[in-house]
Amino acid sequence: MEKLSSAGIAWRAAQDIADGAYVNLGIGFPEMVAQFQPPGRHVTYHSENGILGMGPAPEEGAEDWDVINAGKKAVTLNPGASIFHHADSFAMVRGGHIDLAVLGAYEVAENGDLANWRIGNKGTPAVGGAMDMVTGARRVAVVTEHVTKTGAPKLVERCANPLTGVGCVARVYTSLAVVDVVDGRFVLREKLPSVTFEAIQAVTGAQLHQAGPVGALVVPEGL
Amino acid sequence: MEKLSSAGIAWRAAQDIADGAYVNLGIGFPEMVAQFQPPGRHVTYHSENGILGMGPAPEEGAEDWDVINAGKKAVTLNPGASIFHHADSFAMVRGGHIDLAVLGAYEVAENGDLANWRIGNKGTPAVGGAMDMVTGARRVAVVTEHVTKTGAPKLVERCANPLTGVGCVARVYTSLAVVDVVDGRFVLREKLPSVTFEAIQAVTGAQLHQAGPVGALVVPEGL
Amino acid sequence: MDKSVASLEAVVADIADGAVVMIAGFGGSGIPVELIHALVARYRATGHPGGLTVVNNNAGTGSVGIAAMLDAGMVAKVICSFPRSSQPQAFQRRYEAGEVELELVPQGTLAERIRAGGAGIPAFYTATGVGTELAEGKPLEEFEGRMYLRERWLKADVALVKGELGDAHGNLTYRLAARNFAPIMAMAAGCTIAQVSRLVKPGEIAPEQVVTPGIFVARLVEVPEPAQEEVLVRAGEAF
Amino acid sequence: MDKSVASLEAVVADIADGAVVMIAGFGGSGIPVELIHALVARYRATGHPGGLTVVNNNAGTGSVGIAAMLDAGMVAKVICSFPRSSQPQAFQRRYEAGEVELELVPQGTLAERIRAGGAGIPAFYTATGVGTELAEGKPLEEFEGRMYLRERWLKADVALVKGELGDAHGNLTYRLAARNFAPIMAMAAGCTIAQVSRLVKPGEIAPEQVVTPGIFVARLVEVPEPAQEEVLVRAGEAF
Repeated sequence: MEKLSSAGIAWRAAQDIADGAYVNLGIGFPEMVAQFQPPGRHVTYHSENGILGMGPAPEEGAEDWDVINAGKKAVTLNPGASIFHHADSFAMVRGGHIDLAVLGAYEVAENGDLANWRIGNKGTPAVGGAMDMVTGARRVAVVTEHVTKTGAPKLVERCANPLTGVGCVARVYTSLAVVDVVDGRFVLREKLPSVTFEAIQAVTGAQLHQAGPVGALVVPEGL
Repeated sequence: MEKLSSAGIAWRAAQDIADGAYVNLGIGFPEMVAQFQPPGRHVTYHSENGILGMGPAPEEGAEDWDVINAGKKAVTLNPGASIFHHADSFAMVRGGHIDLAVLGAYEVAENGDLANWRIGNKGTPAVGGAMDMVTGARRVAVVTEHVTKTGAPKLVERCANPLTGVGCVARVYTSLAVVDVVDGRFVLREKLPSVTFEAIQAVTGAQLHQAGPVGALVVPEGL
Repeated sequence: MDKSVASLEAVVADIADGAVVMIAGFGGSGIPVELIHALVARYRATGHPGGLTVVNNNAGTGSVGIAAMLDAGMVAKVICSFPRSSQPQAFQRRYEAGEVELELVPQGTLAERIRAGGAGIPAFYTATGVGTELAEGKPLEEFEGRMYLRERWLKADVALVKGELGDAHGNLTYRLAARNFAPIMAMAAGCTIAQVSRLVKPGEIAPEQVVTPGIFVARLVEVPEPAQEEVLVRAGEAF
Repeated sequence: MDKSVASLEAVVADIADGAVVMIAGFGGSGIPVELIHALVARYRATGHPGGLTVVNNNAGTGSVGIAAMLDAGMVAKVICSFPRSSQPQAFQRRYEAGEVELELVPQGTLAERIRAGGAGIPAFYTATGVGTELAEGKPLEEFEGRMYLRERWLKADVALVKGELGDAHGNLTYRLAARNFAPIMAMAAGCTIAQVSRLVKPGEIAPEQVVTPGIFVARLVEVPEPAQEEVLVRAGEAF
């Protein structure tokens, strides 16, 4: 079955980010979304440690380790950037000032629950800012493979892993589809043209619904 | 009966302010305390609107109306002053970072209650920062005439006017005496040498106690 | 992204009847006089916006700024800590006539309620006011042997603030102690409108010196050499 | 008033066994490496201070800074949001051996609890964590149709922070995003100790550019050209 690369998923997520938006991208894969910001749109990226107006990574050797993102990677400051302390940074988040948070997921449930911080109760727990982000941002989107490495569904009826937040996810961008959470149900908005509804349903752990036409999930060649 | 001038009361209060202290002076009469800061001591004055390191009033005509104190009077900034917003300013107060607040009073009760914001329930109520200050500052002192203009006691068993704070006053500097609040009782610490204990008791609305010697309340000539 | 607006008229054009409007400033310092007067002018011309709730530390002085709003009759309620001033007539008259409601809040609690509104904290505990008549109706709770009362957040539809420098992204600095309530009010309002003495290019304000990050500002207008309310009041000016 | 202290040894000399120590920094940025190492050196030489509770966003990386404290065995408990890093062995080893207790706190809640500690707010409500296992034992309450849980303030005996400029009154600035937790930790500790890259005269930092007012700083020491923890870790340094 054909599927999108990580870059393809990130590209698709980036297309939905509005001009003027304030956006927080989770550590790791979600950071890739910034690379595909459509030209002509001004997006301001927030980093939990206290930066608004984060730019791309500097060239190797030009890192300033006092200008890092939440993943502790070196970044740059765009013109108009600002610096603030950690309580102010999370006041932005908790106070509903961040328009969009894009996170990864272990599981997303059809009721919008998200599990993305811990698998079972093994190992050292580490939560970071994910719980703050999913309750604070105005809109929460997830970018993820449609299934786990072992082929298990990541879109499920109820999360089995510890929750990050309850009923918080609005949209999921997967390697196969774009799925919204609407009134406790998964609604398929777009799918890869080459993959049938039934094929996607077969690798999804909850019922997929349709509400209106299902668009074609097409990303630029080479991604 | 001899009594101290306002300047005399303010002078006495100023003698107790320790080197290095962070101090807030209430609007009006308490502001006068800053004029009598003993030489050699460094005291940092806080103003509710967001200044630490306030200096004296500028010369007339040199006012900058963006450098004012809580009473909206023009002040100056000492070297090492800082500016911050109102929530940070009251975080300093509420968080117990201000060593001493000096306020005026309508009444102080022997249990340490203070009434200084409203007489009865007449007129437009206006509270300002007094309630924050008396619960937040590490130590609260009062400067006041010993009696009202009509001769009624201001040191009383229980306040008749609306309270500013409960059990908050540690020391009262009056025109006749220095009185501490200790375990729900007024303890006379100093009095004007020319005035007898009985004479002070006669104009005090609660029992005055003694614990150890009563010092002589003597201020510099000319005050 | 350019949040700058060309005129004072345009920048206040959509403030609605009944809005909760936070107005920065303490005494005359930091009062966005031109924004307020643009709003008063609009009310005089159109009858809107009326029935406003104004949040400020004070309740106006003289015949300019918030006092001019009160005189114009566009204010239904004032939330403040100290509704007295050297020239309190505008508020006094409306209040005594029962035409303006007053919610009195201790100054530090007012600041913290506003900060809580901006920070997504619906309620918090403070010792301020415990045992006083301003504690009435507020839940009490003991923490570590001391009594505290619970206060609620305070949010607004609109905040009007006065910055010194501002850029097109909405980043702001403030002149000296004119900062006072502006940074927290900018956080607590759905739509924050700033007047700035000088509009600069993004990047001209060093990132470390931005006081209000642009995320908190919806739009801004340049007002070079703005009036200082204290100076207007002392000169006996009226709007 | 001169809060400056001549040596690193002297500035950390009275931190007591069992103290709660907030340590500023996020990742390697803003970590007061020299202050921490002075404390580790004291522990190695004297066996004190031991049994510390460390508050930081993370739990150390590599073999320097907080990781060196963990390796030395002077840490009894860590309060943090993210005890994983590129090189988490120091914490991992102690944690798995049951030698270090972990209190895991969502990052924004951690910041707000610290801010509340500094601001005299014993408890506040947040939506963060509602419905998750980190909500266990925390009172829930509904405000305006949404559920929130109650969190408590967090205070410390000591805070260690790294400033850029500092003056004798304790006023501080920070270098870029090294600011992170320092301003709120400085508020929340009984004794805040700062290392600064440059000690300047009072007045050299403009009043509007002071980030941490001196009231929050007990003492400070000049450490010119301080180490950056990230650089040390990437170079494989150990303390």
